[in-house]
Amino acid sequence: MQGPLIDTLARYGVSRRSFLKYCATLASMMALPPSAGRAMAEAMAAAPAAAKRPSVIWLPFQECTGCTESITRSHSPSIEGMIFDMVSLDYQETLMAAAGHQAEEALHNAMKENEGKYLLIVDGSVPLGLDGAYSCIAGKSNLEALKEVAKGAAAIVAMGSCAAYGGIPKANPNPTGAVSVSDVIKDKPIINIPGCPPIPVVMTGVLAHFLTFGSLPEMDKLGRPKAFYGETIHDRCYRRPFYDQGKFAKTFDDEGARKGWCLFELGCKGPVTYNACATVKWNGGTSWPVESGHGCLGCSEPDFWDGGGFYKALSMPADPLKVVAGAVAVGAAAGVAVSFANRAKKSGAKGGHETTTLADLEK
Amino acid sequence: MSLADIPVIQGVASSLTGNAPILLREIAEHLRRLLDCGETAAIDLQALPLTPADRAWLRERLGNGEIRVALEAEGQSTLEETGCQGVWWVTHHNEKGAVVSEFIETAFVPELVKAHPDDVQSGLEHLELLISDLC
Amino acid sequence: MSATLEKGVRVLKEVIDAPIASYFNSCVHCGLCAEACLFYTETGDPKYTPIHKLEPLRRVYEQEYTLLGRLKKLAGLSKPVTDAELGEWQELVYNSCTLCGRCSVVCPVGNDIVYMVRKLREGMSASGNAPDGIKGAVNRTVTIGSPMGVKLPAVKAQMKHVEEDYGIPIPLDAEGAEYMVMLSSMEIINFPEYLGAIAKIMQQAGKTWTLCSTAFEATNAGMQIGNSDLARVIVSRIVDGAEKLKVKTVISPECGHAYTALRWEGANLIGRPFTFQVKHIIEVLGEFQEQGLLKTEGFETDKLTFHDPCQLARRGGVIQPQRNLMKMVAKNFVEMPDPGFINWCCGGGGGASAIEEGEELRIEAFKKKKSQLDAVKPDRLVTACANCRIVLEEGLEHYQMDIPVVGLTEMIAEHIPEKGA
Amino acid sequence: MNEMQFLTWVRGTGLNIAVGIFLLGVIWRLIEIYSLGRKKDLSAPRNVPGASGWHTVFRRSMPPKDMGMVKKSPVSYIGGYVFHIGLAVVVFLFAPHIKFIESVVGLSWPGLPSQFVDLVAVITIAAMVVVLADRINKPVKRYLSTFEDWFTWTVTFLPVLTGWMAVQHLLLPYTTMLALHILSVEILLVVLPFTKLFHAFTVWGSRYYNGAVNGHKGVAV
Repeated sequence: MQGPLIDTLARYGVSRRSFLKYCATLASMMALPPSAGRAMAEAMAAAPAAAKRPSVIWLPFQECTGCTESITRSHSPSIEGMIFDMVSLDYQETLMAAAGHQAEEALHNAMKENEGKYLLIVDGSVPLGLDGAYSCIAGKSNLEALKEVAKGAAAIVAMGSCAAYGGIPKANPNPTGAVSVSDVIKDKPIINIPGCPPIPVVMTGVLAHFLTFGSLPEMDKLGRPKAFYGETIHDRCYRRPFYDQGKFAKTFDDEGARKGWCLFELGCKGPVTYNACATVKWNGGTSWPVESGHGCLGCSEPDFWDGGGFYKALSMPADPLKVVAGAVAVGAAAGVAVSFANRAKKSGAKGGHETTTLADLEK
Repeated sequence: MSLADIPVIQGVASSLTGNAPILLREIAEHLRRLLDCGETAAIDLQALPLTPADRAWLRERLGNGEIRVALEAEGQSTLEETGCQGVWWVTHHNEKGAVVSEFIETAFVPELVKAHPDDVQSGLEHLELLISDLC
Repeated sequence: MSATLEKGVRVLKEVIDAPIASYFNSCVHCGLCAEACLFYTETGDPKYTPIHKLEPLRRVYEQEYTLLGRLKKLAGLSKPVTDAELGEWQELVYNSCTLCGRCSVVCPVGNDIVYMVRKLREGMSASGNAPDGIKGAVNRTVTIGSPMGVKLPAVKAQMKHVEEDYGIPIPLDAEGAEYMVMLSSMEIINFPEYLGAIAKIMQQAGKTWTLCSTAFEATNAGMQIGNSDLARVIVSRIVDGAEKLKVKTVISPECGHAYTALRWEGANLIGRPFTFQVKHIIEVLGEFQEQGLLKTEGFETDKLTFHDPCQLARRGGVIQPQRNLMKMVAKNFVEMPDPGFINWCCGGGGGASAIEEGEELRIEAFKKKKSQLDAVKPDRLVTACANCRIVLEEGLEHYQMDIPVVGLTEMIAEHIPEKGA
Repeated sequence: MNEMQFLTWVRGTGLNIAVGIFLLGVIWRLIEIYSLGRKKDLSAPRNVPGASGWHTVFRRSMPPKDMGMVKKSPVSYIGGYVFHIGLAVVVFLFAPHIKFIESVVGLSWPGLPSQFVDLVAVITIAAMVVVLADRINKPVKRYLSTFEDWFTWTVTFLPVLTGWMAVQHLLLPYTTMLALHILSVEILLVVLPFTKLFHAFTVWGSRYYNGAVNGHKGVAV
């Protein structure tokens, strides 16, 4: 295993073994077989070092900056940092030193200089209501900005559930008319990295892939990288054996909860949530929601906010059954009505009874 | 109410699931292949539905061997030979000490331990520099 | 000459009740009832599946008494029951059903299929689709007094013969007697020994009994054809006679349907409970046996088996007494396969034996009885129903099996010691 | 509509509609059927222990004694038992189902390990396929069968199949399969009161009537 990347890393004081270790861990996180770690290391090491670092433009729309927080927290001065250092982040409102006209200028310069080659990262949803007036930057609506910047982009990364699906701004009743990036842009490759917030390493994984192969990784039909969203939380959950044994925590403070039993009955959405939390974990591998005793909210799935309640088991009705009393009443009314009609018919038949005589046996 | 009053039972959150004994058979199969055709293999422990108790059970069964390699590279890594020679327990930590990945490898010597020729070359160059300095 | 489809459907509307509604809604078309019906098992023709025989009744129920059925009928989506269809169904409702009730015993959802066949016959008869053979029997019962046209003088002649042969007086219209004995016309014509047997048994038991000049015939073809109005006419004669003579108990003869008509349907036909009890002669003999009023001597030594009449056993609840009586007089009594409660019909019950055009099917169905008899190989076959006896004799003759059929009551009487001997 | 919206719809609006029609149908049909009433039997009863409607309600759950019916129609009996018991186990002893029932009616009981329920589901599916084959092969069953028989088999089979496939992650993503599973159950609920599937309710009444009518005669059917 040798190549420009190894040399670059060596210059930064990162050893070959460190890189191997990182790749083994990344493969494990991406739920790939251990052998894939080595293959990835070979591929990435052999990738030609870009003469010029690729440009990245990051546009924030209706968002809470949680996604940015999540990504920046992954910046330990390590290999991940190296990979981030391999790009040129030309516009990122939260992080950039420039402000006002200077910032706008940086944006336009980056767009002009790297036309057709830059990577556009979007976090936040795009409001369509009131002609987009709900969210504007530099006098431009998010819709206009997105269309303008997307035009020259090589690919778009929709960062977080808001950009990927509309997210919380789109939650019922969606007052701003929020939509996802893919609802607006139809002619560019878009990759969704949903989550509220998304897992940082997914972003680095996608970046690494983009850097290594110049393309977006394989995606599922919701446009998510398969490596991270290929399996459900439930299937990779360390509490899964308890589900299979039928051992469930019934409340957050009962015996079962303390023994770490399955949180299905407390509303865990793990079975229908495709994400890598169970393997990658959060905060440098410290823990993740289920490990800390709370069910999965399903934040990497579309419309998770309107999924019928975070604390309702998946097999429970999403809406309360309001129809019971009404249905019983209508059913009873229908039944009684038919029974009256039947009784009338029957007594009619009885009343019309002509006593049969022998002659009546013949037609 | 103080924090101490909250009755959290540490470590109970894991009991045996019965998944660990199955792994022993898989490891044995990998070892057979290592002997037959020199093929190495690794099992990603984080990819399996194992509780901490399962892992502890497995670790205990496999036992401790004679070699323990500590690797300092972006956090510590340990490569421990288990009581079954040829079976290595590999744990990677990050700089904060958290476990980032954990494998059971079957190999005569884990690949990570071996030095790469390029690095040996660098080592040789460094050594030659040292020698030239002596003169 | 006034039977019409409209009348038939109207009668069906009258007889459909909650049990029928429940049964039709429960049927899952599992077809197990076919396995219980000898007309299916012996022919293998699926049209003889009991529940299928009720198809016209089911449609009337659905179209008249369910909301969806009514709507479908309004929208013209349902197939109305036609006269031609009922005509076609005659074979299924009469010829190939003896009301034996085996289907009602096996149905896993608990449908009482024979209950429904009985009700469907009401509509069949009112629409003029009953078989001619049973119509004739009803006609003779209502006009002459018995299905075979037997009149009182014939009974009196029979009484005289018996009195001479046995030297025991036969009481007629004796008011206040404990028992009123009924006869079936088959017994009057074909099996006169029955009356003599009763005389001997009553004498030994020291019971008072009588025949009734206005009600000697027990059989009820009105019930077999399935017409409650005519069945009521027939049963009322017996009720009137019994009440006039103030008897305590009316004894139904060795005839299955006579027993059902009188014991279970009678009170419902006349619309009030009886003031007297009704018992089958086998029940009475069983009681005498238990009370020590029946003493016999000697034993039959040949191999005997017993054919349970359906209406007595499965449909009437009398199963053990006949066995106790058999053991009293027979050394070599062997049970048939499927005895008692689960017996197979002779093939001629429920009026079927009166249907000429059904004979071929009846003979085919008799193969079931034949196989049972082949399994036992008895020297003689005992039963307690004159109709079974006739049908069995016909079947045995057709298959050239030399097995005489005897009535249980007569056989018991033969073992009663002569008085003073 | 994406798969999560589909799932949320079947868990919410769809379930409301289905449960509504089911309850409405059951109540209406029960009243429609049993309000027809029956005449009192005026004949003198013969009282025999074991001969009553209630006895028959239970007794009819077993094949009739000594009649050799199981031998004559083994598929109907064995297949029937296996698939009815299998359905009961899968429906009432699978933990997520218990949770559903608890959330609707407030009653809860312990479930069985999911691997066991999974095995039962496979056996149930097999049994249902066998009874279907029997319906096609046996002359009597084929003769009696109408569109309704094939239709009700299908709507009963689909929930088991989709449920099992969802758990096994077969063919479609779990979310979609789960939504299809719930939808198939809703279809089952909607058609149940108006087809022969209503025997689930009337079977008890039918057995009772049969037992009562014959029990009056002292015959324990």
